[in-house]
Amino acid sequence: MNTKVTIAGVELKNPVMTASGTFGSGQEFSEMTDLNKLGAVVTKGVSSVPWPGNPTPRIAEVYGGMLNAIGLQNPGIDVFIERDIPFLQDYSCKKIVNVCGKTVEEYLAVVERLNDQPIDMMEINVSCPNVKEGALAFGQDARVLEDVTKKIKAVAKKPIIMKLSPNVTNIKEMGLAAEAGGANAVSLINTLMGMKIDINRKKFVLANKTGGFSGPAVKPVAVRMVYDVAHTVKIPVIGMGGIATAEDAIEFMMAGATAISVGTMNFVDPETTSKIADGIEQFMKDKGIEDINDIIGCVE
Amino acid sequence: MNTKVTIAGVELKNPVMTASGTFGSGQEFSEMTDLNKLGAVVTKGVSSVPWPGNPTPRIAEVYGGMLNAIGLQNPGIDVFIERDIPFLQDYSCKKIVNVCGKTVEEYLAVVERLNDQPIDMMEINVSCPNVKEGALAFGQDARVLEDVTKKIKAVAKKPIIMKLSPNVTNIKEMGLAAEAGGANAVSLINTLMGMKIDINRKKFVLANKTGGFSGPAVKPVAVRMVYDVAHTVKIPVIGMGGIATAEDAIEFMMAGATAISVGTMNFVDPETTSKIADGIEQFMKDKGIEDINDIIGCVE
Amino acid sequence: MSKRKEEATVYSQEMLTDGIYSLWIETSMASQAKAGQFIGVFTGDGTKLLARPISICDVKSDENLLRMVYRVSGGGTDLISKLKKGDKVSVIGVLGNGYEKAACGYNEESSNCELIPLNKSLEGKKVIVIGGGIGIPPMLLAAKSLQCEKVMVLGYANKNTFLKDEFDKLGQVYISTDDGSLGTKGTVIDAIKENGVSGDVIFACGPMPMLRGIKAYAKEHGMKAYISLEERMACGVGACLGCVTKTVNKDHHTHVNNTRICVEGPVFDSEVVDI
Amino acid sequence: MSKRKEEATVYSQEMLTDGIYSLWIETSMASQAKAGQFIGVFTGDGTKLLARPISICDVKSDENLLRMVYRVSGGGTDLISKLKKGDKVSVIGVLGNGYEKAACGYNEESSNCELIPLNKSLEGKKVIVIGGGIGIPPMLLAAKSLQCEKVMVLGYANKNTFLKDEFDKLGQVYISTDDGSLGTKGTVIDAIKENGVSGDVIFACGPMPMLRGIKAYAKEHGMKAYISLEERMACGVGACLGCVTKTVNKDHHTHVNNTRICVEGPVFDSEVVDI
Ligand SMILES: Cc1cc2nc3c(=O)[nH]c(=O)nc-3n(C[C@H](O)[C@H](O)[C@H](O)COP(=O)(O)OP(=O)(O)OC[C@H]3O[C@@H](n4cnc5c(N)ncnc54)[C@H](O)[C@@H]3O)c2cc1C
Ligand SMILES: Cc1cc2nc3c(=O)[nH]c(=O)nc-3n(C[C@H](O)[C@H](O)[C@H](O)COP(=O)(O)OP(=O)(O)OC[C@H]3O[C@@H](n4cnc5c(N)ncnc54)[C@H](O)[C@@H]3O)c2cc1C
Ligand SMILES: Cc1cc2nc3c(=O)[nH]c(=O)nc-3n(C[C@H](O)[C@H](O)[C@H](O)COP(=O)(O)O)c2cc1C
Ligand SMILES: Cc1cc2nc3c(=O)[nH]c(=O)nc-3n(C[C@H](O)[C@H](O)[C@H](O)COP(=O)(O)O)c2cc1C
Ligand code: FES
Ligand code: FES
Repeated sequence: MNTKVTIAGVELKNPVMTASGTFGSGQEFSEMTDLNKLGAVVTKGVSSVPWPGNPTPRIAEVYGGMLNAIGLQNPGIDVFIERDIPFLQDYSCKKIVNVCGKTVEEYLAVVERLNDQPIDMMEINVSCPNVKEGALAFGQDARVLEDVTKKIKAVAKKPIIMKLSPNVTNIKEMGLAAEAGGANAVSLINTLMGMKIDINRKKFVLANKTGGFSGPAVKPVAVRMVYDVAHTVKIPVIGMGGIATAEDAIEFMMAGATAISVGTMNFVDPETTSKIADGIEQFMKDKGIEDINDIIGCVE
Repeated sequence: MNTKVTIAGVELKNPVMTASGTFGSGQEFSEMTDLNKLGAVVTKGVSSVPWPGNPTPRIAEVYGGMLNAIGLQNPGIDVFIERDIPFLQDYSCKKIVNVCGKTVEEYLAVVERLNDQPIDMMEINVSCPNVKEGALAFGQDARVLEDVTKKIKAVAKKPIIMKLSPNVTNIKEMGLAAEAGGANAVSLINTLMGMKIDINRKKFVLANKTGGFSGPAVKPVAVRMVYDVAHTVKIPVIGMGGIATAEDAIEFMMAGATAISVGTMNFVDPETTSKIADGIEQFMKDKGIEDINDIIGCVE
Repeated sequence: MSKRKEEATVYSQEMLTDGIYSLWIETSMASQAKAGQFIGVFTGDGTKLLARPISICDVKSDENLLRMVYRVSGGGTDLISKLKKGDKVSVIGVLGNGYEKAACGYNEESSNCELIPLNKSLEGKKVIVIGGGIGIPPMLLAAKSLQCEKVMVLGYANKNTFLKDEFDKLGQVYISTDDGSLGTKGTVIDAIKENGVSGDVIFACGPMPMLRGIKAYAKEHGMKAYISLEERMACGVGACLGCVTKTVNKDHHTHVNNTRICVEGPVFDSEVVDI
Repeated sequence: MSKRKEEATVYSQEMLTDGIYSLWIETSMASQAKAGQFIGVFTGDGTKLLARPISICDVKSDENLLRMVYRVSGGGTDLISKLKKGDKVSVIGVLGNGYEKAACGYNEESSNCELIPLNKSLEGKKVIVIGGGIGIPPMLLAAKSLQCEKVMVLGYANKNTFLKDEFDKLGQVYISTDDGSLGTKGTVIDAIKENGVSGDVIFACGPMPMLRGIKAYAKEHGMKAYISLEERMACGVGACLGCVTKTVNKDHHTHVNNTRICVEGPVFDSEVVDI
């Protein structure tokens, strides 16, 4: 039975990855789940300099999911290279570093620093709804997205995954733009923009007013977008948004995802990823599926 | 204590309405809940001729909500005027008729027929994700939306509510377009586009592949969009998307909605609307709020 | 006959055979329930909001008891199968037309005929009561309600039958099984043929291929067949238009040859629907 | 000391006073739990997915029992309050640093000092143990853990106290109430002043205004104060960066004066945090 999938020439032992920002640098969850069971770890977004993120509260629970407005707090690429990348070297999973920035130059600075690091791919976050400048703006305009992708590809020495925002009218257009810009893969969905109000205090629950909405509640939107993009572009698609079980993961793969990421559910059960990896194998056994690649995009 | 709100000169006894397509013409639920307790009934979308809708299955349940791909099955304006409008005359709630069409001409035909009917407002559905032509396309392009609104306003003799789609990059722009076109109010959100796959059969659960996603799961997206639009346009906003309780309703009103609609939750508890009407009054009592209008947009 | 949502109390629950459960609930709806009607059962889980349509399998009106027999086929029925005596369960009902209304052509909204009591309209006739798989449960109340001559044909997957004993008490029962481990190997139609079963009217519920077979069989034999259909439902009360089936003629609600199973059905004259 | 998610069993639950519950659970985490640490309690409801952080109020290590005392303040704690003996409840833990680690400046990740056993570092000192409102429960285990001299100051809303008897057994207890219905009318600081309470170190947990007052009081009196903070949490293990508090100096994780309450806290040297 083959559970391996390949993205941009990088072979993952299985299609199960962690979603950026929900798994720290891998270390935080490493005593609770076996990183060696993962296809890849995708790290928290890293920028050229340390970012303090947004004021608290940054977290709100909503029906079947959560809102976050972390605002990409991160120690910057220096500390990241010194501390977080070395930690991951002890594990057999692939390493994907998520990159954020406020300007194109900032993205490029991080990409250049990562070029010679022992990592496998870079995921470019142009879709975070929680920072004012850059980020989301890049991800909501197809021409800008294509342009940013081109510029990044011009300097990148590792495969580039462009992470798409679901907060757009036409997700196919965004997938095509990333592809046209030379992206090796796209991942989606990042969080939906959401809001919660505390009616007793007449106040926003999040200090940032709005936050990124994630968790099981968003899955139908994510599956639809993954299907749309996977049936439009030729590059591989990494699917995420509300994945909690092996069944969910398979649903995304049938919709066209080559690999899938688990985000919010890591918080609910740190072993979600490893249970999903096992569950996919079980499903293949039960259905007599020899090669996991036969599942990808098989919905009719 | 005042629970009355006014939209385009029409005074509603309270801000609680039904969402189009979830309450039939009012009749279907009339033996299960008291229509006289409602601010307004919004009927299922009606077109110039009968529409058969989409093939079945049209319904899928998802985590905290549902997908529908009814495709606007309706008997057309003739039967509607003959059968459904008369039925509602026995009730003291306001009557809002939801209008759909595949071309601008079709919208106009329905609006003209409704002009002299004993109804209070018309809601124009330019945001249904389940029909191929017209509908959603009108609601995803600001210039088209403004144009359609203008043409409808030119013939309409009742206040016009434009119903906005959440499947857009910039909801503020859409609100502004409706306002610029002369809309008397906007309502939002219509359903998000979603998909569900039956992994055991490798098939879409809905015959239509995609469906409109609604229910409690979508609330954070809806509250965010209602807030954005209400703080951008000057016309009243009618909020909906996942409302299940009086607390939810108040959250939308604090975000800026003048009235609110209940959709999916009518299916889960036919008395949701009347419980919400009571719950809002109780909240006002508990907090010593004299006028419900003081709640509208009060979040800080 | 008004519909409503109500909190019922579980009276008893038992597993009849692997994955098939029998659930008795205490509800005021019991006294109104007619054969072929159904109720919507809520799971109580906020992630599974819609009611599960389940047919009424039996009633004891004087004790306010209503019985459902159902298969665990997903998350919702799985939760329902965990209910224990004394637990509360929300239900909506009574939904649908039932065999009585269907058989006299009565239609709630168009009211274009008067409701003729079932046993009056069937006086002197013989009914073939057919159930297939999880379509068997509603046929129990149907068979019990019929005062005329009747014969029952039940199709199971294999010899792990359920409710068979109870049908046996009501008259002659013929069985078909997919694997031939009991009765006729094959379909209910095979069992009808093999046993030379005859009658004037068919009452049936079961999977779509079976119903199509019955529709064809009835046409061929010049019989009336009343068949119960299934579709995914949201409201159960005719408001959402989720649950339609195609009809041969214009339906009275939308005039587009698409009628609502939850209101105009689930039981239809097989000639009326285009399945 | 590894963290994990585990299915615990409810050993007992009782209401102490209006809306305040005491919950004992059986879990292998009990033997690791230290004063000032907390666990995440899952509601088991798919619409309320995140763990509720609740402090450890007491432990009986040899019986694998761990106690939480909490206030029903929303839907999650309401569900938790419905748990009965024998029910299963998922928990994640043990989370956070606790007073011991905080008091010796030990930090799990930077490990820039060795972990000195609490009672060694406090030998010969006197600790003022302060709890306010729903910040009182963790101070019970804190007070029990301290072998040195100690005095307790508890602030309640009114005379409907909870846990007071248990503190009374551990030494001198002073009370303040918002409405003056018991002890000093006012804050815990008022009670300290009124009763001339003195000490070398403060251990405290309570609402932010109280903690700010204690930080100022400690500074004024040249005392160390270890205070336990609260923030909304998603992961509880340092991965999401949801639960940060501002620090005076660069934090060791992100170097941006924002440290994680769930890992580097919840107990902090009051001089370290910028509250
Ligand atoms: C009028 C009517 C009467 C029925 N009577 C019975 C009965 O007596 N006994 C019995 O075992 N089953 C009966 N069914 C089928 C039963 O409704 C489904 O098996 C049940 O809804 C499945 O729910 P689930 O949560 O277990 O499955 P899931 O697949 O998890 O359900 C997901 C969604 O799909 C819907 N759904 C799934 N399968 C069906 C189906 N076959 N028909 C309609 N909706 C479906 C569910 O209601 C839910 O909304 C009846 C269906 C209808 C329409
Ligand atoms: C380290 C720590 C220790 C705590 N110890 C205790 C204790 O021993 N006893 C006690 O009664 N309470 C304690 N709390 C507060 C407790 O976590 C909240 O009261 C609880 O999470 C509220 O959940 P809810 O579902 O009832 O409220 P809801 O408002 O419905 O919760 C919605 C969301 O907000 C979060 N939330 C709400 N209030 C708080 C809060 N004050 N702090 C953190 N998250 C919150 C919830 O966890 C949930 O994610 C502690 C909090 C922290 C951070
Ligand atoms: C707390 C939190 C932090 C996140 N931080 C990042 C981030 O730094 N970079 C990024 O590209 N996505 C970030 N995301 C988005 C997730 O990677 C993922 O796209 C999204 O949460 C949807 O998946 P889920 O529903 O499984 O959580 C974050 C999500 C959460 C919940
Ligand atoms: C079954 C169903 C049918 C609907 N039909 C219509 C319609 O005909 N016209 C329309 O404008 N919106 C229609 N909607 C959208 C609802 O009016 C509402 O905008 C949406 O469901 C969000 O609200 P909710 O989450 O409370 O359901 C429909 C929704 C559902 C679930
Ligand atoms: S289920 Fe809504 S019309 Fe039948
Ligand atoms: S709760 Fe996630 S970092 Fe603290």
